[in-house]
Amino acid sequence: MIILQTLSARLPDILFYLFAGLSLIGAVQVLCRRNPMNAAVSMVVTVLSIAVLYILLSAYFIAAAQMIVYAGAIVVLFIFVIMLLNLSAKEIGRRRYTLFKAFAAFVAAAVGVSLLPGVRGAPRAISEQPIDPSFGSAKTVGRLLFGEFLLPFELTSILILAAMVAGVVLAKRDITPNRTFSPVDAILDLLLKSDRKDKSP
Amino acid sequence: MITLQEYLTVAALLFSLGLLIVLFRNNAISILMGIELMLNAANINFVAFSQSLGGLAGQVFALFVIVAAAAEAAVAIAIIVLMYQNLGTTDVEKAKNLNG
Amino acid sequence: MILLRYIILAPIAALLLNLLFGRFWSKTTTAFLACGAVFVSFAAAANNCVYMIRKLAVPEMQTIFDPVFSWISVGRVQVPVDLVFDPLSCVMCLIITGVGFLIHVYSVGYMSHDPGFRRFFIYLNLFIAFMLILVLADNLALLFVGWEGVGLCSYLLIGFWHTDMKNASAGKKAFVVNRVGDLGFLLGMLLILAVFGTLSVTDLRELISTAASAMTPASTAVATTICLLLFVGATGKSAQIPLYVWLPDAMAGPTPVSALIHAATMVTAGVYMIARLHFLYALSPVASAVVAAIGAATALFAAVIGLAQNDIKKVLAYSTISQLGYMFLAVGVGAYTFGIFHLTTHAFFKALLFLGSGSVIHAMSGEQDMQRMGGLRRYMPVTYWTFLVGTLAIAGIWPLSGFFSKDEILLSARLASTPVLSGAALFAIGLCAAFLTAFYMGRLFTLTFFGNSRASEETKHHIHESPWTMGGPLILLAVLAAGAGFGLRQFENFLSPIFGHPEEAPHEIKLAIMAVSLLAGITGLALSLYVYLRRPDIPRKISTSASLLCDCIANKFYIDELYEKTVVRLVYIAGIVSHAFDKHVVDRAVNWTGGGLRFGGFMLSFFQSGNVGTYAVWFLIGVLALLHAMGGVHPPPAP
Amino acid sequence: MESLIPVGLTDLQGVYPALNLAVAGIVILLLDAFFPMRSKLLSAWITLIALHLSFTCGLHRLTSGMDETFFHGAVRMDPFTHAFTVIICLASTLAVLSAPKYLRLRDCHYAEYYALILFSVSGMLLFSAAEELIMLFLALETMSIPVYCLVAFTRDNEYSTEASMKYFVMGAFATGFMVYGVALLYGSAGSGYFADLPRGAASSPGLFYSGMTLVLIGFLFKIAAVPFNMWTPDAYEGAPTPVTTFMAEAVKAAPFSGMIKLLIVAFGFSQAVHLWMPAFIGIAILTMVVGNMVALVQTDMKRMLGYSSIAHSGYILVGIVASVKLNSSEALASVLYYLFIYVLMNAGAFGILILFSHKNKDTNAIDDLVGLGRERPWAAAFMGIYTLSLTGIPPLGGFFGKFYIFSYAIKAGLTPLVIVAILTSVMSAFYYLKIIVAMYFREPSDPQHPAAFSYEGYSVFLIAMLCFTAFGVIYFGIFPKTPLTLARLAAASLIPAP
Repeated sequence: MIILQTLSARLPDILFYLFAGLSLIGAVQVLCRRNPMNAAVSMVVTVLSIAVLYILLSAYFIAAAQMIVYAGAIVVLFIFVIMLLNLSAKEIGRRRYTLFKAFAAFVAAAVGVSLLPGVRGAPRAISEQPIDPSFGSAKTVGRLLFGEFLLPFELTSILILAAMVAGVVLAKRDITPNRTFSPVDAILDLLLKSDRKDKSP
Repeated sequence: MITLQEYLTVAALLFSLGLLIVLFRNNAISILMGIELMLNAANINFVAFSQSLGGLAGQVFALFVIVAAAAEAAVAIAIIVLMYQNLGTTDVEKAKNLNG
Repeated sequence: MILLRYIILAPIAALLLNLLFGRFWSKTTTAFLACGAVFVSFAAAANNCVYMIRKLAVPEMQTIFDPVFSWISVGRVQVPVDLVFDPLSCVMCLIITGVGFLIHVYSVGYMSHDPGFRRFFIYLNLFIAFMLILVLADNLALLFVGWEGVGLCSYLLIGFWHTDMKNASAGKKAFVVNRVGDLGFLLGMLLILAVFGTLSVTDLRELISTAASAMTPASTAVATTICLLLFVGATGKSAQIPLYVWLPDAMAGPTPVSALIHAATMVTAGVYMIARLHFLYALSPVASAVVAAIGAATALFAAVIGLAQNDIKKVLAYSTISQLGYMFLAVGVGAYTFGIFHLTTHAFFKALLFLGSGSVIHAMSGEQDMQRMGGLRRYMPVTYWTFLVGTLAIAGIWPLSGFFSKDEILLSARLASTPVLSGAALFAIGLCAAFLTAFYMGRLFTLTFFGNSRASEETKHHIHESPWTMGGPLILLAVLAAGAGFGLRQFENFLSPIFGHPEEAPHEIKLAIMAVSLLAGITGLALSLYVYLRRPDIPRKISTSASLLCDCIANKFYIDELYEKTVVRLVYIAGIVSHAFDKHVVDRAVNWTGGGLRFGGFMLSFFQSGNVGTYAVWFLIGVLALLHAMGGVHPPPAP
Repeated sequence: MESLIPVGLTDLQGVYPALNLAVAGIVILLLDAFFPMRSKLLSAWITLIALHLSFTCGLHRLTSGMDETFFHGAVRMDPFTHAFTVIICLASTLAVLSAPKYLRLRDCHYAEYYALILFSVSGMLLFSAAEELIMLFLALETMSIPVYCLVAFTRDNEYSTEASMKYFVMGAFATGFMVYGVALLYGSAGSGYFADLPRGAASSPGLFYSGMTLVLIGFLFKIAAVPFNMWTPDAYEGAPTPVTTFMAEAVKAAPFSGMIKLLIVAFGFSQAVHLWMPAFIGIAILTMVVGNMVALVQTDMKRMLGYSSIAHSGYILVGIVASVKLNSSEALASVLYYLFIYVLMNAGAFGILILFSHKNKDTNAIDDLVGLGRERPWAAAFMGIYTLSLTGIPPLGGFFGKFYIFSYAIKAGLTPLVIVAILTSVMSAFYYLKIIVAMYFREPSDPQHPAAFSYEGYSVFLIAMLCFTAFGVIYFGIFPKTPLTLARLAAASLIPAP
């Protein structure tokens, strides 16, 4: 009973450690799995664990967005492409461990370590309970989106449109239309509609 | 007691793992995953700060980053497909015609 | 009133049009554009001149100021491109565009058969534009731009027929000698900038007029240094001792060029510059005296050399040097008005003489040696009569313009007292030079136009009067050369806002000097006529009896050889030494540096392996370094 | 009931230059979808008109000195922004002018090209206006994402694909750092507004300085400062030349706006300056040395210009450091002037390459230019003007650009930096003169068959662009007053006179 009580009192902490650990394990899997499909699935684990962390931080809307966009769209896209290109483990290639790679690992680790002092300087504690129950809900976030952050929000529409156009231009094999429109013909059509109809067999 | 620092540490670790993935994986798709992880790490920061500061701006930022990540992924996938068509591989180490 | 920039822009526009589209249209259009543009400038300048004369009573209206744009401005150093039109630049402008226009018209005829017709007019227009920049500039830096620009055009035009090796080397000689002068000018300019903090002539004048009362010996010494440095520049550009050697060689260019650049305009830039900065020279009696002494010496020296030259253009070149000496004599003794007046009249009669000689050379199928001429009077009446006017004018015969200007200079020299040479000495030198001038001009005239023709039959066959494009300018210039002297009083008044009114000399001295100088001119002419018409044996006798002296004179006192032996030899030795140094030390250093750099670049380009994974590693190294450098790892304490 | 969307028409008018471009891009896409025409010149014209409208709007606002914030302070339309609006629109116009014929030669003249350019430029304009970190980031993404695609626009060309891949990987990598930095800055200051950021240094300096570093790295990547420059030569070489033109000018100039703004507004307090300035000086030196040195050994002109553009970033960094150190708007104005001139001369140089590009092959190698002076004197003369200006020969614009920057740097006491800058400038003369030597003084290796220079890339657009740039390089070199006055106006809004 006491154990249960303690557990429920410590539940957020436990959940945090559980899912933080899961997300890191997922990331390590992405790093180590040779098969890209496995890597992509590990990525899903990471992304969903992060979504849970968001919920712990009472960012419900973001958590939902994270699940829908990342797990639902981006990673699915990855998997789709992996299957489309039929990338096998062989295709992905052997991993070559060279001195340079060791050097690279060292540098990356050094960068990671260099980022930590900033963390230590962060003094604030996470508040146990959100001040406002609506904190992080779709409504409050939406208000901000359509208020203070309206312009960035609108800008994302251009961003997504541009990305879409870019994707289509690059990936579609033939983007020249079969029939082209000629303004001269259009005007002639308008003017000579009756004549043309008569002449057509 | 979980404080901001724990979240930030997780984020920093994820970010470093993202870096390692970019450095160690030759496959363009895996590299892309690494970059997405880096962005996710930043997002954890945003949301954690948002919670600790009591302001929602951080969550909005995170949302925008998710959007940008999606847009980047879309273009990236297109580039990868194109690369596979033109170079016959998705291994970035095999694409080094431009150098010097 | 017309904005000053348009005076300059007209020739630039014409030259650009000719440069860009010249190949699409005929020579006539090219010529029309080039001449028309200079005429437009002339009309604009004349219009402004009239405007200024009307406003002359109002002191602040005596100058037209046109701030075009600010060229360089970095902190305290400002180099604005400001144009200023005061009586002095007005006179210069009118000479440049007026005489320039006539010479342009003349060149249409003179150059009509030349394949480089278009190029020639492009250069001429460019020259006019730079010359206008030079005289209109308010800022010494801008003046220097014009100064260098006219120099550039001068080399281009001296070497215009650059297929000819000699011409190209003449251009080079002019270039080298002028570099020496320019160095002086540049140093003077920098010194001015250092001392006064401005290069604007207007500002300088104000500064000096307020500071003139507080002159100390030290500041006088500074002023003297500045003036002498600037004068070095002037001796280069205006062919004075010791830097005169390039001008006779510059006669290798086409004759209209000699008339425009090496007689009427560019070579007077030194005189103009000193007149422009007269307030500065007024601070330093020593510098002024040096200017006067060098001017007088050059006047005499060049006149002596002129006696023994046989090339018609060489005689005129030495005569130009000599007359420029007069101008420096004038500005040196403080008679700025008369210096500029002589500059004006000289522009008329010397341009006339050069164009006349060009007409003669044209008729003689390119022959320049006077000993092969003679008797041209009958064949070329227009040239003959106009040349006669020019000769009388330069000899200083009343009532032609040369008389008035030379007389006033001699008078000013007589009345002056300088720390270097006394007024009497200057006067005596000037008078001697005047006599010699009359003599060698008489000789030139006699040998060319009188007597019997000594030309070959073939040449004689070709002799013809020049076309109207050449004759017309001659006549106009003759009229100017004849009549300009009577404008002396008006000229004085016109320039008085700048130089003030010269003090009146006692009447008897004035008359005496008039008589003496007229006498010198007449005796000189008469003597030469007598000697070369009636007693052609005398020169021969002299040359045999005093062969050493005559050789000396004929060979220009061996100055060229002296320079050849000393300066050039020294430079040559220095050249050999520095070449060796260059080859063995500098070259090697440069090669090594270049090689080293290339090697470095080569090595660095290895980093650019083409592998994007490696790029990421270098990127991360940068991140790491910056995180440490910018306090990400060890943040400074909160303030 | 509070209004859900508390913005009005004035806000939209405020961002008119960017909005106009985005709308034009959408119009182009729709037109092409519903009325697909064989010739895409209509799209080109719409693009040019839209850019022109934004350009004139920017110029007008600059001269009228408009200075307002819109969208709850997300963007600030001050003269500094307007100046960049003008520069960016000009640069993009030049790039667009050079595109149509080249794309037709490569069989990829699609309307999407213009739409992407327009989206990218609208992102740049908002980028230079941003007053807030997330706005800055999104604008940066809007600016970059179309460019990733444009680099690969000649879709069946493997070089261009490779370039695009490299540019994307490195770009996204840098974006990751930048976003992380933005997060740290937000965490330290509790707000994304530039003006609020300095208080983060007080509350949690650790987060603040890490964040500052990472955000600045994002910018240094975009401007191709060493060691974040590695993508530049590859992307420049592989991209279709008109896209390279676009990248070397607009995509290059725009990041400077955000960086300068951030450096002065957010990181302009003395403690931060003491930290970033030495680092920037080091980076500037590295950038100038590496850029110029590696350019020495290049044989491909596009690649060489890529390295030269790295080197020019170094010079501009010198100017930025000097203006912050002097706290002088005049010095900052010299940076703007330099950018302006740089845009002109670089566009011209690329334009010449486009002029002589063939159906299936570019004319990029320096050796390809041998004999150009004799065969095509006009084109050679134009190229000569651009290269001389890039070298910094008076009285061309490039000289005055460098002259102003260096003289302010000396004034700021950065003499060693200036010495390096001048030495590397001299170094740069070697490789720029290589072009001139090739055009005028080198004999073709095979005298019997000299290279035929056919104007295959000729188009009226391109000729207009070349004439304008050549004229501009000369005119604004001799008469730098107008651009300088405008630049001073712009700079004064960021660094008010003491």
